[in-house]
This record gives sequence, structure tokens and C-alpha cells, in this order.
Amino acid sequence: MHIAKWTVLLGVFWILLSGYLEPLLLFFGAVSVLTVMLVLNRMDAVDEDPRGINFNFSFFRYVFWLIGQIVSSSIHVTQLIWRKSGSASPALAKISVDDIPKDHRVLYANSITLTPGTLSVDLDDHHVTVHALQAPSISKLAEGNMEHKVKELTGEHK
Amino acid sequence: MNFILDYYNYWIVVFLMMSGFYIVISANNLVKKIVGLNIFQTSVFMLYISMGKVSGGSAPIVAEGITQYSNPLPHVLILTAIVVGVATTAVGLSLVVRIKRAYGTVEENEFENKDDAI
Amino acid sequence: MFIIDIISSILLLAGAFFGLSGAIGLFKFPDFFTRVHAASVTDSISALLIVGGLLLQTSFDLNTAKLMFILIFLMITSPTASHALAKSARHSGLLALAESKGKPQGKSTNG
Amino acid sequence: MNLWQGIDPSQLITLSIIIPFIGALLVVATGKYPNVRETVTLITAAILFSIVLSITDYLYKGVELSLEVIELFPGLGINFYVESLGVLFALVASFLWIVTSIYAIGYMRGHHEVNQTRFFCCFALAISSVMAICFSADLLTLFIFYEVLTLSTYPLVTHAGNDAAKKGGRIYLGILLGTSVAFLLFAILATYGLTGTLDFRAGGIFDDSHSKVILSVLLVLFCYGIGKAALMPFHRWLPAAMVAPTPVSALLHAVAVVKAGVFSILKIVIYIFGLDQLKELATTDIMLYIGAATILLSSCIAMTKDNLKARLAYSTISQLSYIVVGALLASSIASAGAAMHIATHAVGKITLFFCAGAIMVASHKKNISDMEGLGRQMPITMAAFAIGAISIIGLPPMAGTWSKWYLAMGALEADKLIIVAVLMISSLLNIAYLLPIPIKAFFKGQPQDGKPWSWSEAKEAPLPMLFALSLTSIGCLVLFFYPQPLIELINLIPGVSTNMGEG
Amino acid sequence: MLDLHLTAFPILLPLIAAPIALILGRSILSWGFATFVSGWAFFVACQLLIATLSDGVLSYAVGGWEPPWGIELRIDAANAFVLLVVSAISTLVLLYSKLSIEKEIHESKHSLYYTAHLLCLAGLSGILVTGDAFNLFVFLEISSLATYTLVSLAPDRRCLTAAFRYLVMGTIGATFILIGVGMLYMKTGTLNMLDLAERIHFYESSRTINTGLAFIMVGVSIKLALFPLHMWLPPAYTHAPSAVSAFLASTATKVAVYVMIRFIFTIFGADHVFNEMGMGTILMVLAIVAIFKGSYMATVQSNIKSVLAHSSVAQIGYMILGISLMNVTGLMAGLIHIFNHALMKGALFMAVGAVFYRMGSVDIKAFRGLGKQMPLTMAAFTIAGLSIIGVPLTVGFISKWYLVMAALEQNHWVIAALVLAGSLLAVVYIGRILEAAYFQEADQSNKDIKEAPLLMLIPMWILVLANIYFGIDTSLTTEAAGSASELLFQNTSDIAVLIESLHGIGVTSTQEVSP
Amino acid sequence: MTGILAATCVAILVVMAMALSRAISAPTVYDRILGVNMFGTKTVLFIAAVGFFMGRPDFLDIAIVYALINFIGMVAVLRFFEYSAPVE
Ligand code: NA
Ligand code: NA
Repeated sequence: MHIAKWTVLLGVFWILLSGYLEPLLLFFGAVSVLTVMLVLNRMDAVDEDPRGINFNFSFFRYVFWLIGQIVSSSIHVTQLIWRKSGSASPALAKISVDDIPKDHRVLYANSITLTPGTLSVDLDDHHVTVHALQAPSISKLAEGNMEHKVKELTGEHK
Repeated sequence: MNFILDYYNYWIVVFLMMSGFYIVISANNLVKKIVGLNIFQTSVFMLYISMGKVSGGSAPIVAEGITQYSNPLPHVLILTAIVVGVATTAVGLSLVVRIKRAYGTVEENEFENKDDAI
Repeated sequence: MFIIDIISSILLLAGAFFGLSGAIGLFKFPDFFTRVHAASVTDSISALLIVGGLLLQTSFDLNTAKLMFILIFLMITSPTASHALAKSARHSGLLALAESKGKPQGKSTNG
Repeated sequence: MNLWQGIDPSQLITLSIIIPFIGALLVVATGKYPNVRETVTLITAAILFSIVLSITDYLYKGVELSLEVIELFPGLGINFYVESLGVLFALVASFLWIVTSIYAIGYMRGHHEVNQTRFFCCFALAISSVMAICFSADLLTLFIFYEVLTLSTYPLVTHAGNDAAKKGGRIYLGILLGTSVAFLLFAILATYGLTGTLDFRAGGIFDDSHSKVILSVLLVLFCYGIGKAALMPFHRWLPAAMVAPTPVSALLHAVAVVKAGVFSILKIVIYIFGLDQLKELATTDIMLYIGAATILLSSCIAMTKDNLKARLAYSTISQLSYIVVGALLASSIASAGAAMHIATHAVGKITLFFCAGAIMVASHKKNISDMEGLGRQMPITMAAFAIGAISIIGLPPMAGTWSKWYLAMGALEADKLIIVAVLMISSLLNIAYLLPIPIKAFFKGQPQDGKPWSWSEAKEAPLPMLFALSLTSIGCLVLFFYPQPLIELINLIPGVSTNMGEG
Repeated sequence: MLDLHLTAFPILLPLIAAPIALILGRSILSWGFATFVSGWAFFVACQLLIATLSDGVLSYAVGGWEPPWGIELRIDAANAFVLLVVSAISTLVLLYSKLSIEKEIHESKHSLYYTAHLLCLAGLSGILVTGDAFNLFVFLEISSLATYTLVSLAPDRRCLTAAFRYLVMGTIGATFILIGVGMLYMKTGTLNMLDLAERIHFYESSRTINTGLAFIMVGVSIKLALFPLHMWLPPAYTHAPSAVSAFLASTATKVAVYVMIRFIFTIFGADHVFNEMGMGTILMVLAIVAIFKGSYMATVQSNIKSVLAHSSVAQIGYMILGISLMNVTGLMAGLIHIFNHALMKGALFMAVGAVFYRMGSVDIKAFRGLGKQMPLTMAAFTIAGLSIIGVPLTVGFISKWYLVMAALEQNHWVIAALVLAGSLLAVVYIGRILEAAYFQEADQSNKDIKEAPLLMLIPMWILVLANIYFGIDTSLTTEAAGSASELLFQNTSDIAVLIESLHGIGVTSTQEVSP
Repeated sequence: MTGILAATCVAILVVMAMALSRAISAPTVYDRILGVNMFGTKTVLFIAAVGFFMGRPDFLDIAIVYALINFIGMVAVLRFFEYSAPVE
């Protein structure tokens, strides 16, 4: 099932990019998709298939929410940049990720990094080390708002 | 002044060429020599591409509604030249790897006297 | 159709503005990790706005798809890159300003 | 007598060159069985001599013999043509090859020399190239085989294979190759550039259209280009080649190498420049006086040499310059003298070398000072030495008289009295450095008891050597009493004649 | 008229064979296959030469695209002649290399060696056959890349630094050519050589074209190792495997000489390059310096391959001198020396390779006493050595004769003398080696050395006998080189006529170009 | 509209220039990588913007390729530093 899904996805992507539908070019497309699948297959043999994030409606809601976060934190950081220098009070902290299911932790860490002001420096089994431009950002993060949103994705409402 | 402005692309070519050439000659580290060689080759690519420019001509990829294009031939030639450049770099770097393994260093002054010694 | 151009211009200019401020931040901030934040500004908001502005220029065709792909690709890869960079720096022992100044670390929640 | 009546005459030329070459191969093939090898050499030499005789016969009959082998360059290549001067040299070389082979057999065995096969093989190759030089129709062919002669004799000079041989070989090759490439080849190319031809043509190929200055320079280049003529200062290769065993010296001095040198000079003077052209060139006199100087100087040096072979070497250098001087006198009779001197000097000098070799083998004596009283042990050798010496000096009844006579007449005809004086003085010098040797050998160092000499005391060299040296000494005599065939042959050379007043 | 597709064979055969040789894997298989293909290419080269000598120029539009748009393969007497040399030498070297590389290249790299050799052959043939200036650059790089790889296969680690330096200088040279060709294209808008020749002279004197000419001449001078741009050659040929040195010394630089000839005579016109641009004197002076420096350096080396490498630098000086004399005989001398030098150097390097095969060293000490122990190899070395010196009845004499004759025709008496003096230097560096082989005793360690195996002796002696044969029967070389130089001078005079018609003025009284 | 696009392009160029200068004069090697990476991602935006400015949106293909190469380059450099990490 997994292979079929990817083959279709890559095929569509190939056509989107090329925009040509002549048989010869389609043939080349098929060949390149096939090669990628072969390589993908070999890679799959390397590490087990992680349960992908399911792209349902709640995911898109999360994305929009994240964009909002990005905008606000960017504005915040930009203000910081334009203010006199020395106003930044960087901080480094470890935040527990025990409650977030394994396969969503990457999304959580990326979301932290994506929103300017906070940067996930390291991700291990129990914690994500976060570096923040301003100390309060860490505490804001600690409140778990983003954590909550990520968990919602998995459908487990605590 | 307009001598420089009108021919700014050729000035870039000359600058790249000379800096690449200088690096090739003066660099002690073999990898840097290859970097210099690449810069030197890139300057030639710039020369060819800029000679192909037709004033008012768009990029030489066929698209509807565009009648005037720049001359595609230099671009095609340079595609080949890039491939040649990449091949040369590949051979050069593989030689550097083997020199490192054989001499333990890629600094030209260090392995110069290694051989004269034996 | 005039409206779209205006919005697009606004988005583009905003994107440009954030890009420039991020670049300036690159010079103003004291240590490496703070500079990563400045850089991520340009990677995230500036890219979003500029690509958004460009999207409005396209008439919902192949180019739109390509732009969307670029945006999605950037949104996924730039945080990963920043993370990898920071992690690599950290692993090689580069101290963040916070640590080097002995400031109490931020309140760490439940262990 | 013409044994080769059957085949087409011009093929004789090919035969004369190929036979020694095949001989060389056969010698190598039969290297392991010395007796067979020696007979092969002798047979080949005999066959060659017969071929040369039949060529001479055709020459007398006025049959034109010419052969075009191959074209190296457009309009230029390896071509042969028989003319009397070439025949003269061929006769001398082929006859003396037989004699020297006989001699060498005795010497090699007596002196148990190492790698004799290489000696006989290279000897044959040298003769082959000499034949090619004799019959070359143009300067290019002459040059090609002139070089081949140098290369084929190099292994002979470095026969011993030790350090001295190597050094000698280096000087030998250095000077001969150096002069031939730097001067001779340059002159040949310049001549071709000027005239568009290199053929030997009676009266010469230059004419008044060519600038005299260039021709004069060419003359100098030719004279010095032919290093084998051993004109000073390019003579040092000859003494350096003394390192080689005596049969090789015989080959070098009498049979092939030096003869090829002076022969080439004569050919160039007669067939490239032409005697009358020569008169008008400024450098003719300069080279003439250099030749004269070489005669005198080398005779003086010869006197100082106690080693017999070294003395003979310097004697050869001076004798060669006789021929060069004869040629440069630009008089027909002087050229006749020069041509004749090739034969007379060959016979005379080879006798002396044979004696030197015999003395070496029989009494292991090299230096003249030790040879006092040797006459008693080696009467025949010493007698032959005396005859050879007298012939070299140029006194009757020996062959040398004729050539010196004609040379003197030539000098007179060209009213170059100074040359006449030089000839006189050099003869005196010859006497000074040659005659004392046999005289001391016979009349000095009498045994105390005054017992008259008896055959029992004789400790002579091996028979083949004795036979060879007596044959050549008789040759000196014969050539004096019956010079007619030789003179006839020389008169056939265009522009050269043995009687006065021919201009 | 032979089938025109044949003109593409010299490139296609080795090009297709190269990967196959790699796939074959086993050394013996790829050796057999490579030699077969090279032999076939040689056979085709013969056909092409015969065809050009009888029917004149063969032109083939690659892929059906008519010139000047498409790439055209143009074969005339000049390149057919050089192609014959290159393919012949390649076949003989391949035959020779089976045993030679056993002692010099690691077993695992044998197929790689044959592949690189075939690629080099394809590149060289491409340079010779193509009529398109840019295509020439591409083939030049193909052959060069293969050459760098070949040089780096030797056991001695110094081959790596030699290969690297060769790569750097070679790439700079090729890039100079690319710049030059670019400038020509910039001004004339075409890359086809003949088309270029016509259009270049439309302009009275254009700075761009002259700069292009300068770049090309310098670039090609690097490729053919003309003094002072020859620095890469000695280490490369010394430390490369013997079979590689044999192949490169006889072909690579020669093809570059052909390229220079092609650019000077066919594209720019000899009169323009030599008289107006004054390059004649520059080339002449550099050539003479190359002759003396190369020969002198050869006399002081202790490594024999280094002697031969420096000797190559000198011999290239002779070729360029021939060209710079700007008359038919001179050009003929240059072309003939390409042929002759290939025979000489091929044989010499093979002989040295045989010594390395037995002795494991090519130092002059290893040559001591070899005259007795390896008689055939040393005999081959002697004859080829005599040919380098230019002794009559060898090919060397023919080249020397034409060169001095050409100098005299232009009444450069001094140059003629210098050439003869130069050849005397060869007596020294060859003599030194022969003395070691024949007069010095071998030390104990190599008393039991046997003669080189048959498979090495055969190609060596084929070249040696060719050295003698073509020194005597010069009909083939004279006819081929003669018609080639006639043709090249015809190109030049066509251009001269063209200039005249374009500018309506009489052609300036150029150096009397005697056809 | 093209004016705005031009302005954006210039702005992006400026950002790229600053990123590059940061990379050149950076104290630590990681600052250099950060600068080069930022330069890379801005190039993607620049190519896209220039494409629209010159009315040739097919430049987007080039932008995509450049984005891919930039990311892979970044990962490659970091892996290299991961294993032999010289900290200046
Ligand atoms: Na962030
Ligand atoms: Na490159």
C-alpha cells in the first residue's frame, strides 16, 4: 500500500513539474519514478516505516495556527532586532516531550524551530533542548499550548 | 567610466579568470588549486554566456508570446564545457584523495621534499 | 484584479522588510545561536510572504503548483537545517551565550 | 679476366656491396666454428676481389655501370655509378681485405683475442660500406655509407671493451660523427640548396652563378666535415683508435677508414668543385697550408712517440695530408699523385702495421726503444718493415716514390714552391722517424760473443702474419716497377693526368 | 569512394569499446578485445589515408546536420596521416602492454587501464577527425582526462603528483583553447573550421580574433609541451607506467602539434599568423631553445625514462621549428617528424619498459651490462637511439634532412647549423646509455636477467624495423606528408586570395610562400 | 507591479550580500555555514522573484533545483563536521 501511494504521488508531482504529456516524455517520467521507487524501497529496508502523519482536516487547522504563530513571533523578533542591541536575553532549556507520541515529536520540534525566537537544538527520548531569544518564550512554550495543539492532531484528547 | 559599465560582464570574466588563475598558481593546498581551476573555468562560461546575450532577447527557452530570444548556442556549448569541468574536477579530486593516502598530506610544499628524500 | 496586485505588493515588500531585518539581526546579535534565530526569520516569514506575493501573480496554473512546492519544501527543510546546524554546533562544544554567562537556565518544567 | 661475364654489369655493383654484407651474416652464423668462419671470410674476400676486377675490366672497356637503388627524397636517393677513382679505392680495399683477413687469422689466434666473431663481422660490414662509398654516384649516398662506415667500425675500435676502449671509442665517435653531422651534412645540404643536385659530375656542379664566398666556405666545411681525412685539429680520433688490436688499425689506417676520408675529399674536389673552380676559391690556399702544416706537425709528433703504433698513427695523419694537399693544389698531375698515394700509402702503411702486430705477437714489444737488435729474432718482419718504411718515405725502388714524384710535379705546375719544400722536409722527417727502427733492429745490440746470426735464433710471428706482411712488402716493390695499370686507371679520371702540362 | 560513415569509425570504435573493455573485467579478455578494436581502428585509418590520397578531402555531417550548423568530420591527407600513426602506435602499445602492465599496474586496475587507453585513443582520433573547433576542445578534454588517469596508474606514488600537475596545466591549456575558440565564435558566429577560415578574414584586423589566436596558440603550446610550457611532461612521462609513456610520447603531443598546424594553416592562414602577428619568430626561438634545453636536460638525468621525456621536449622543438619556417618543406619536415618521432620514441620507451619488466628499475645503473643479458632489447634501443640521433638509413635522418633543407630554403643558415648541433647532443644522451649497457659490467644482483618476453619484443621490433624501413623507403611518408603540406598551403593561399578579393588590395608581399 | 518585483529582487540581493559577508567574516565555522545556507535559501527566492520580474515564470524549475541542491549541500557539510569537527 505504501509503495502505491508514493508512486502515484511522485507521478503526479512529475507531471506537475514538466507539464508535457507526449508519450516519450511520460515514458521518461515513468522510468525516473520507477528508479526513485527502487531506491526508496532499498532505503525502506534500512529503517522501519514510521507511521506517517495523517493529513486530515485537523492537520491543516494546525498549519494555519502555526503560520499565525510564525507571523507573531517574527514580528516579535524583528522588534527585538530593531531595538537597541543587547536587549536579547537568550536562554537554553530542556522541555519534556514524554506526553507527545514518538512520531509527532519531530513535528513539535520543527514547529518550535519554525517559529522565530525559539529553536530546538536537540531532541532526545525525553526532552527537547530549546534555545530562545527571550527567556519568557521558553516559559510560554512550557505552558504547553503548542504541545496541546500537536497532541490534538493525534486525536487523543486528554 | 562607461568603458567599465558597458562591458561590466567582461570585467567580471576577467576578474574571475585572474583570481582563479592566481589561486591555481599560489594555492599550496591541492583542493584549493582545484577550486581555483573551477573559478577559472567558470569565468570562461561567463564569457560564452554573456556573448550570447541579445539585447531585448529573453532566455532561450521557447515560450509562447516571446519572439526575441538570446542566442542559445553558447548556452549549449557551455553545458558541455560544464560537464567537462565537472569531470576534470572529479578526476582531480580523486587524485587528491590518492595523494593524501600516499603522501599523508595535500599540501604541495610538504610532499615536494618527501620524494626528493628517497 | 487591481486589488490582487496591491496585496501582492504588500506581501512582497513585507517579505523584503523581514528579510532585511533578519539579515541585520545576523550582524547585531552577539552569539551564534541568537544569529540562528535571526536567520530563521528570513527563512520563515520572509519566504512565506515573498512566495505568497508571487503566488498572487500566478493565475492558478502550473506555476502556482511549483511555487507551493517551493514553499512547502522550504518550510520543511529550513527548520531541519537550522536544527541540524545548531545540534552540530552544540555537539562540538560551542557554548551558547546563556550558558557561558552562568545565567540560571530557564525554568524547566517537570524534570 | 672477368669471371662474372654472365650477369648484367650494373648488378655487379649490388653484388660488391651485398657480398660482404652476406659475408658478415655468415660470419656471425658460423661464429662458433672459427675455422669455418675464417674460410668464409677469405672466400667472401676473394669473391669480392674478383667482382671488383671484373668491374675494372668493364671500366677499361668503357662500359657504363650505374644503379639507382631507391629514392629517399624527391629527386635524391641512393644511386651508384662506377668511375675510375672509385675503382682504384675498391681495388685497394678489396685486395687488402684478403691480406688483412689472412693476417688477422694469425693475429687473433696468436694473441687469442676475445669475441673474434664480432671483429670479422664488423670488418665485413666496413668493407661493404667502403664498396658503397667507392661506387656512390652522389654526395648523399657517399654521406650515408660514410656514416655507416663510422658506426660499423665503432665496435672494432672499442673491441677490448675496457675503460680505455670506451674512452677511445667516445673520442672516435665524437669527432667523426660530430664533424660529419655539423660540417659535412651541412655542406651537402647547402650544396643541394644552391645547385639542386648532388651528383658527382666531371668538372664539378658549381658554376659562376654561385657566389665565390659561399663556395669557399663550403670547401672548408667539406674538408673539415670529412673527419676521416684527419686534418688537424680534427685528427685526435686516429691516435685514440690505437686502443684497438693491430688488424683493426690496419683496417682503419690502410684499408678503409682513412682511405674513405681522403677518397671523399678527392671525389668532392674533382666531381663537385672541379679543379678549375678550385683555383678561384680563396680558401683553397688556406686549406692547402693547413694540410701542409698537418704534414709537418704530425711528422714531428711522430718522432716523439716511442710507442710504435702511436708513431705509425701520426705518420698516417701526415701521409693523409699529402693526399689532401695533392687535391687542393688544383693541378691535374697533383691530383694524379694524390690518387696514386691512396694505393701506395695503403700498401706501405699496412706493411708497417702488420710488422707492428707481428712484433707484438712474437716479442710482446710495443715500444721502439725496446726493439734494438730485434732483427736477429725477427728478420723477415724487420725486412718487411724496412721495405714499408722506404715506400712511405718515397725513395726508389718503392711504390711511394711515384706518388710523391707526381705530387712534387703538381706543386711545381701550380707553382707552389713552398709545397715542394714541405714535401722534401717531410720526406726527411719520415726518414728520421722510420728508418732508425729497422737499422737499430739489424745493426745494434750484437750479442757479446759476436757469433754470426743463424736461423736458429729466429722467433718469428705465426706463418699467416708473415705471409701477409711479406705479400704487402712485395706489393711495394711491384707497384714501383709496374705502376702502369695504376697510372692507366688514374688517367681515366676526368681532369686528372700523370703527364705534365695538361693544366 | 568508400562509405563516408567510415570517417566516424576511428572515434566510435574505441569509444564504444571502452566501457565494454571495463565490463569484460578479466585482464586477458579486455586486453584481447582492446587490441582487436585498436587494430580495427588502424585498418580503418589505412583505408581513410588511401581514400584521402586518391580522392582528396572526405567530409561527413554528423547526425545529418549540414555544416556549418552541425558538426562536420573532415579528413584530408594531413589528419589521415597522423591518424594512421596514432592508431598504429596504439595497437602496438596495447599488444605490448599485456605483460608490461603486469609488473606496473595492480591486477584490479588492468581493465581500467584498457578502458582509459581506448578512451584516450577515441579522444585523439576525435581531435584529428573533427572539423568543428568546439568539438575539438571536447575531444581534447576526453583524451586528456583519460591521459591523467593513465598516468596515475603507476606503482610509484610520484605518478600521482605528476598526474595532478599534468591535469592542472592541461586543463588551463584546454581552457585557453576554449577561450580562444569562444572569441572566434564571438566575432564570426561560426565554429566550423572552414567556415571560420572564410569569415575570419572578412575583418581587416580584429582585436578579438587576434586575442583568440593568442589564447589558442598558448593553449595548444601547453598541450604540446612547447618550451617553456613543457613543465608537466617530464614528470608525467617518467612516472607513468612504461606502456603509457610509450603511447603518450608517440601520440598525445603529436596530435597537439597537428592542432597547431590546423589552426595556423587552415583557419588563420600562415601568412597572417607568421608575418602579421610575428608568431613565426616566437615559435622559431622557442623551438630552438626547446631543442637545446630538452637535449641538455636529457644528458643529466639518471632515470632513463626521464632522459626520453626530456628528449621528447627537444623533438617537439624540431617539429615546431619545421612549422615556424613557413615553407612547404618545413611543414613537411614537421609532419614527417610526427610520424618518425612516434616510431623512435615508441620503440625506446618499449625497450625501457622491457628493462623495467626484468630489472624493476629504469635507472641507468640497471642498464649496466644489459648489452649481454638483454641483447634484443638493447639492440632495439640502440637502433631507435641511432634514429633519434638522425643517423642515415633511419627515419631520424629523413626528418633532419627535410628540416635543415627547409631552413636553408629560407636561408636561415644559423638555424640549419643549430639543428645539426642539436642532433649532436642526442649522441651524448643516447651514447651514455649505450656505454652503460655495453661497456659497464652488471653488478652481481642482475647476472641471471633473461631477455624480455616475446610479446614485448615483437611490437618493439616492429617499430624498430619501421624505423629502418621508412628511413630507406620513404615513399609513403613523403607522399602523405607532401600532399598534406601542399593541401595546408593550399588552404593558406586560398585565404590569401580571399583577403585580396575582400580588400581589393594586392596581398602584401608576404614571405614568398613557395608551394 | 514590475517595479515592486524589482525592489523585492534588489532587497533579496542585499540580504544575500549581507549573508555572504557574514559568512566571510564569521568568527566560528558554524556562522559561515549559517551564512552560506541563508545565502542559498535566499537565492531560491531570488531566482523565483527574478523569474516573475522578467516575465519568465519557468525559472521556477531552476529555483526548485537550487533549493534541493542547497539543502543537500547543507546536510553534507554538517555530516562532515559531525565526524571531524574542528572548532575554530
Ligand atoms: Na524558531
Ligand atoms: Na566547475
